[in-house]
Amino acid sequence: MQFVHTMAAAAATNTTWTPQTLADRAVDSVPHSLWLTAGYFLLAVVGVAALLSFLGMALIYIERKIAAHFQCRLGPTRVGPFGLLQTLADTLKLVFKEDFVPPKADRSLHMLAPFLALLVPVVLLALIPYSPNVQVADLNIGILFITAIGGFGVMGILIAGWSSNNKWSMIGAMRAGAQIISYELSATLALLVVVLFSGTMSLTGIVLSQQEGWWIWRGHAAGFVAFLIYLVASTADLNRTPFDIPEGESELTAGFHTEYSGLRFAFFFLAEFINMFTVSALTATLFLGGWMPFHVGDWTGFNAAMDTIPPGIWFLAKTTAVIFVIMWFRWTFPRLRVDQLMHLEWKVLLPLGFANLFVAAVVVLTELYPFPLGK
Amino acid sequence: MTVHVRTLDELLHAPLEADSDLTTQEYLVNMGPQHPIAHGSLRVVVRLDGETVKEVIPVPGYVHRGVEKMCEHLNYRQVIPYTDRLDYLSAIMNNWAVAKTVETAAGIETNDRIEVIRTIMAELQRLQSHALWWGVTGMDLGAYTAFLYGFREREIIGEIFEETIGARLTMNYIQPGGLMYDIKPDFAAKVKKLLPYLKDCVEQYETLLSGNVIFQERLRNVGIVDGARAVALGCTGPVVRASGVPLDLRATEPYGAYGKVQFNVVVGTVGDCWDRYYVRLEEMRESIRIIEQLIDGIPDGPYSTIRYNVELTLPEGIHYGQVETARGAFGVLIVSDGKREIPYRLHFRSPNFNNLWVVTAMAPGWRIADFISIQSSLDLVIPDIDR
Amino acid sequence: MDPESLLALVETEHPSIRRRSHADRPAVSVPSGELLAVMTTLRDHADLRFDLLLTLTAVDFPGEDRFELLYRLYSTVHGLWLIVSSDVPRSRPVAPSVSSLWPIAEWQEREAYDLMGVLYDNHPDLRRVFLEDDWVGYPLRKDYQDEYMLELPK
Amino acid sequence: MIHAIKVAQEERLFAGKSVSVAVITRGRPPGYLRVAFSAVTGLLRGLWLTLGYLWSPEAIVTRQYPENRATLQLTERFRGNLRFKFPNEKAQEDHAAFIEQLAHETQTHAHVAADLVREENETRWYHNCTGCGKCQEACPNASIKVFTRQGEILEDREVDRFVWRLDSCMFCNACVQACPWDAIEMTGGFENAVYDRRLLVYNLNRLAGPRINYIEEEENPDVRKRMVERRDRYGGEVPLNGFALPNLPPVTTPMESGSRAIDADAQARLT
Repeated sequence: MQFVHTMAAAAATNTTWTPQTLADRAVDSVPHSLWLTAGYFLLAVVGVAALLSFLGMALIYIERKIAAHFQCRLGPTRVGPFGLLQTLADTLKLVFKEDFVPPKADRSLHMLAPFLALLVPVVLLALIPYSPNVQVADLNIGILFITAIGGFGVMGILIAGWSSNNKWSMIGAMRAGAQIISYELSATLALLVVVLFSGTMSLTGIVLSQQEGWWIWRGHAAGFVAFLIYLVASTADLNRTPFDIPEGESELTAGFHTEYSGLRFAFFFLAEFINMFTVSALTATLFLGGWMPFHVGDWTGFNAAMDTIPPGIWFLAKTTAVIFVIMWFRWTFPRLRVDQLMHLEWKVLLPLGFANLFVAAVVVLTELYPFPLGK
Repeated sequence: MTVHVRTLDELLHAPLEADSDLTTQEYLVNMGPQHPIAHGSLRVVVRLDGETVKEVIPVPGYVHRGVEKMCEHLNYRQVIPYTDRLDYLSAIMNNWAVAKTVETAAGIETNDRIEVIRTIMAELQRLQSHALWWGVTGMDLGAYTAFLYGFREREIIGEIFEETIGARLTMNYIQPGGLMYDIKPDFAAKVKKLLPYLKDCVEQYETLLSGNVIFQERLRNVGIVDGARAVALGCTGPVVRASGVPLDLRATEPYGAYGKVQFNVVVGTVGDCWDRYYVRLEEMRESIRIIEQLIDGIPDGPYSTIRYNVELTLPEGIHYGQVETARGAFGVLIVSDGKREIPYRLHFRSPNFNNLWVVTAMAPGWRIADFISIQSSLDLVIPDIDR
Repeated sequence: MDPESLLALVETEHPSIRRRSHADRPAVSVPSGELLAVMTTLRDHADLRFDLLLTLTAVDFPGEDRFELLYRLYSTVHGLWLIVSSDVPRSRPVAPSVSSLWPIAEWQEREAYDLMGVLYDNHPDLRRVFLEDDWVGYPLRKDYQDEYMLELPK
Repeated sequence: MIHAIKVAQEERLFAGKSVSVAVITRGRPPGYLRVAFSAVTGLLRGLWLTLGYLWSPEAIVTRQYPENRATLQLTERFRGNLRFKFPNEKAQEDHAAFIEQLAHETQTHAHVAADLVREENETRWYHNCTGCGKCQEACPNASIKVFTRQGEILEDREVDRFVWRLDSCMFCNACVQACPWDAIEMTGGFENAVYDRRLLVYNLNRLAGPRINYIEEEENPDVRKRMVERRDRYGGEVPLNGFALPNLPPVTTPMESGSRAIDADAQARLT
């Protein structure tokens, strides 16, 4: 597409092209019309909310279907064509179920926790560049913001486990706290590698910096290793198998959300899936070039053909691929034990992450990129 | 002299201590009767210090049906369908235990055909049981896909049972003096077609779980019990064999057609969860081997040597018979008064009841997650514990 | 070792035992006072080494006013089988616990206590296994009755 | 980390005899890198296996049960609902065709033929049961109760009602095995869900009367007719915890409060 070409060319030639996010437009529109500003804000809110509910349902359906086919089953087939409305039916069921609060629970915190758990992934949705010009806000400290907000995600789980006044919930919450805080480190170290490579913390800036090749292979081994570390660490952050010890069904019945039912349980469920989408989208953005099309060296014809696919589709395809891998892990691997989990983080991933960061720094300093930056 | 009798309440309300320098208090959790690890309704009270298991108190009885009392009013043929409902994954082998005891006590002869068919059926059931166990272990350790693969194989073997016997779970197939039905003419062909598939399945099990580093880490060196201790704790079956004791009644006291076939008793070396896991996987291969040796030459003969309605009265005294089920030695102890055709007292020596006790020795010191591995590696069937 | 020499060996060690008639396997009957001593011999004697207690149960004979305790032993060293029986009076059903010899006996004796009401002396943790603590009576006794049971035939 | 699995066969002396054992041992692949490599390949092989299933729709084992009723194949020996064997049933299976044929053969109107058939049709329910009660004795759960009556014509005991309780049946097949007359069989029926447990009590025979061969030996159709009597439903007492066991009287306390005769409404649904 000509559009992508223009932008990529602009980025490559260091001209001052700035992508138009919704936040930028809102700010720009203030002198002209406050109604327009309000409209942009409304668009952002409605857009994120719509995306949220659609993503939640779509991902749950996809996960069910994928899991079923991994297991020689068919998955949902009854509600709607191909069972497409199954998630909707389940959501309705959850909405109408009693919202049960255990008698000795800390009532206010118990009710607050699911919203806190959902808050983090929703905030992060605003930062993701879905396509050129389709982004709610592009912060110049994007990566820092992601790390900071991402660390806050454990609060919802901790509060849920603590306030339920249930031993299983408590164990689950404590496990989650230890696990998420540990794996945040590795995830951040992996993110730092990309920051080093691209020299920016803005997510759009990182996408644009991958014009000459995605960081997963352009950053020598360091990029690939950082990708793997981030994939593992973010799967652990998501509490998904093989790192689902906070829920650990066969051990803790349902872990931190044992005492939740109805809509509040649905919120935890939704939070997990939105989180998965956010993490996959970030992985795609940071390591797989975001909405950038796939280019190979100077195969002009091939590259032009790739450019005809809209950037939004590219972004979705990459995100879906990462989501699939995470689901694939879940439906193949058994669960780790708590101490093995900690061992993996502190004795394997973290040292590897530091070494990797060092290698990346050397690569950046010596400018030994396999594909030289387009000058 | 008075004998002090305790109660569970007394035990559970004993003061809990803080065991470490940190002032964290120990606490009790109920693993079951409603808990994913309970696989039925077994209640296990676990005293924990943080994540570490301090003490395990099994509290069975949630499916106690008083089968032994019921059997005091049933004749020997009527006892057999009740044995289906003890260890329902070894129904045919349980039937065999009663049939064998009655046959020995009453002096009923069987023929080669009956014994060979019994052996094949028992081994098919062992395969079925181990396949399901493999899946359940996968599920306990978080690999849910394994569960459905295990169930798939179980159902495929179940189809063979359904064709021959008419039931998939509670078969009531082996009767004193013979079988309930003769096999169908295409039985051998169908089983022979099934065996390569099962071999392939065992290979898949190896790929999916055995070769997985997470799975190995979860099982290896967890819940070690050495051979002498396992025997003293009354373990039988794969649990004691994993500790290196080749106690397998099929080999030490051959019954049925086991004396005629070549097979290995699979034993482990360390006695940890991994050995208990792999012993069962190897046993599946041995079972396939046994069936392969028997399936081609099923002798001719009647499928029952006595009529169904013949009155079965055992001579006065104690009669004991036992078979090796998928979980260990299943014994039937019949005390007969020699007059009536119902037992005076009938006691089932159930392998699961005895294997459960070892968990109290294995689990302390390990974490909650290891407790799951340990209990899963024992392959407990709760109705057999409670009877 | 064949059953005959096994029984002869046990008899020479403990002359007070009797051989059981009416048993399809080698079986001996032991006075309850000597039960623990006989069991210790059976477990520790170099030629016997009965190290696996397969079954422990009790039989109620209300007409003869006795419980018969049955122990089924196996020697994994010599491959021997033996049934040991011992009578305790029904009015005072106290028997020595063998849980110090075989740890599994602790578990099996609890079952026998729960369902038959045999009290095991020196048992570390004698309480009910299957039934609730406040259950009245011992269900496997022949004269057991509760409101949910079928009436026994006259 | 990961270890290699080895299985070695050897002879071992155990319990006084030589037992052929397969010993499972484990070894560590040498070198840290080798260990890491086999750990990663082990994970990848697992992923490859599940991916293979994802891509092969022919591996799906799901059966769409209520929809596949038409094609659902149960085996011939399947132990489902108990029923009487009616030897004449097969010959008269197709009612309409039979009436038509009869009307054609006898040159009468259809309703006359139908009346004929209604009478003739009783032969459809002739059964093999003599009411000997072997099945009742063989049943471990007291799920069968055979009520007999004094026959008028043959002056012998004959079956009056054959009552089978699905609610306490465990499908052990003992009754079928015990039957000396081959009068009952277990069929493929298994969809028995009802809202009232009392509806699970079935009267299996449609005619009270002697065994089929005694009826068919009788040549006088009027006598034949008098030998049998229609039986549709069982309306008697249904104690909720079973009929009396062969050598035990029925329960008297206290669960019997639930026992009641089937009400008329329930009866209507019983057939």
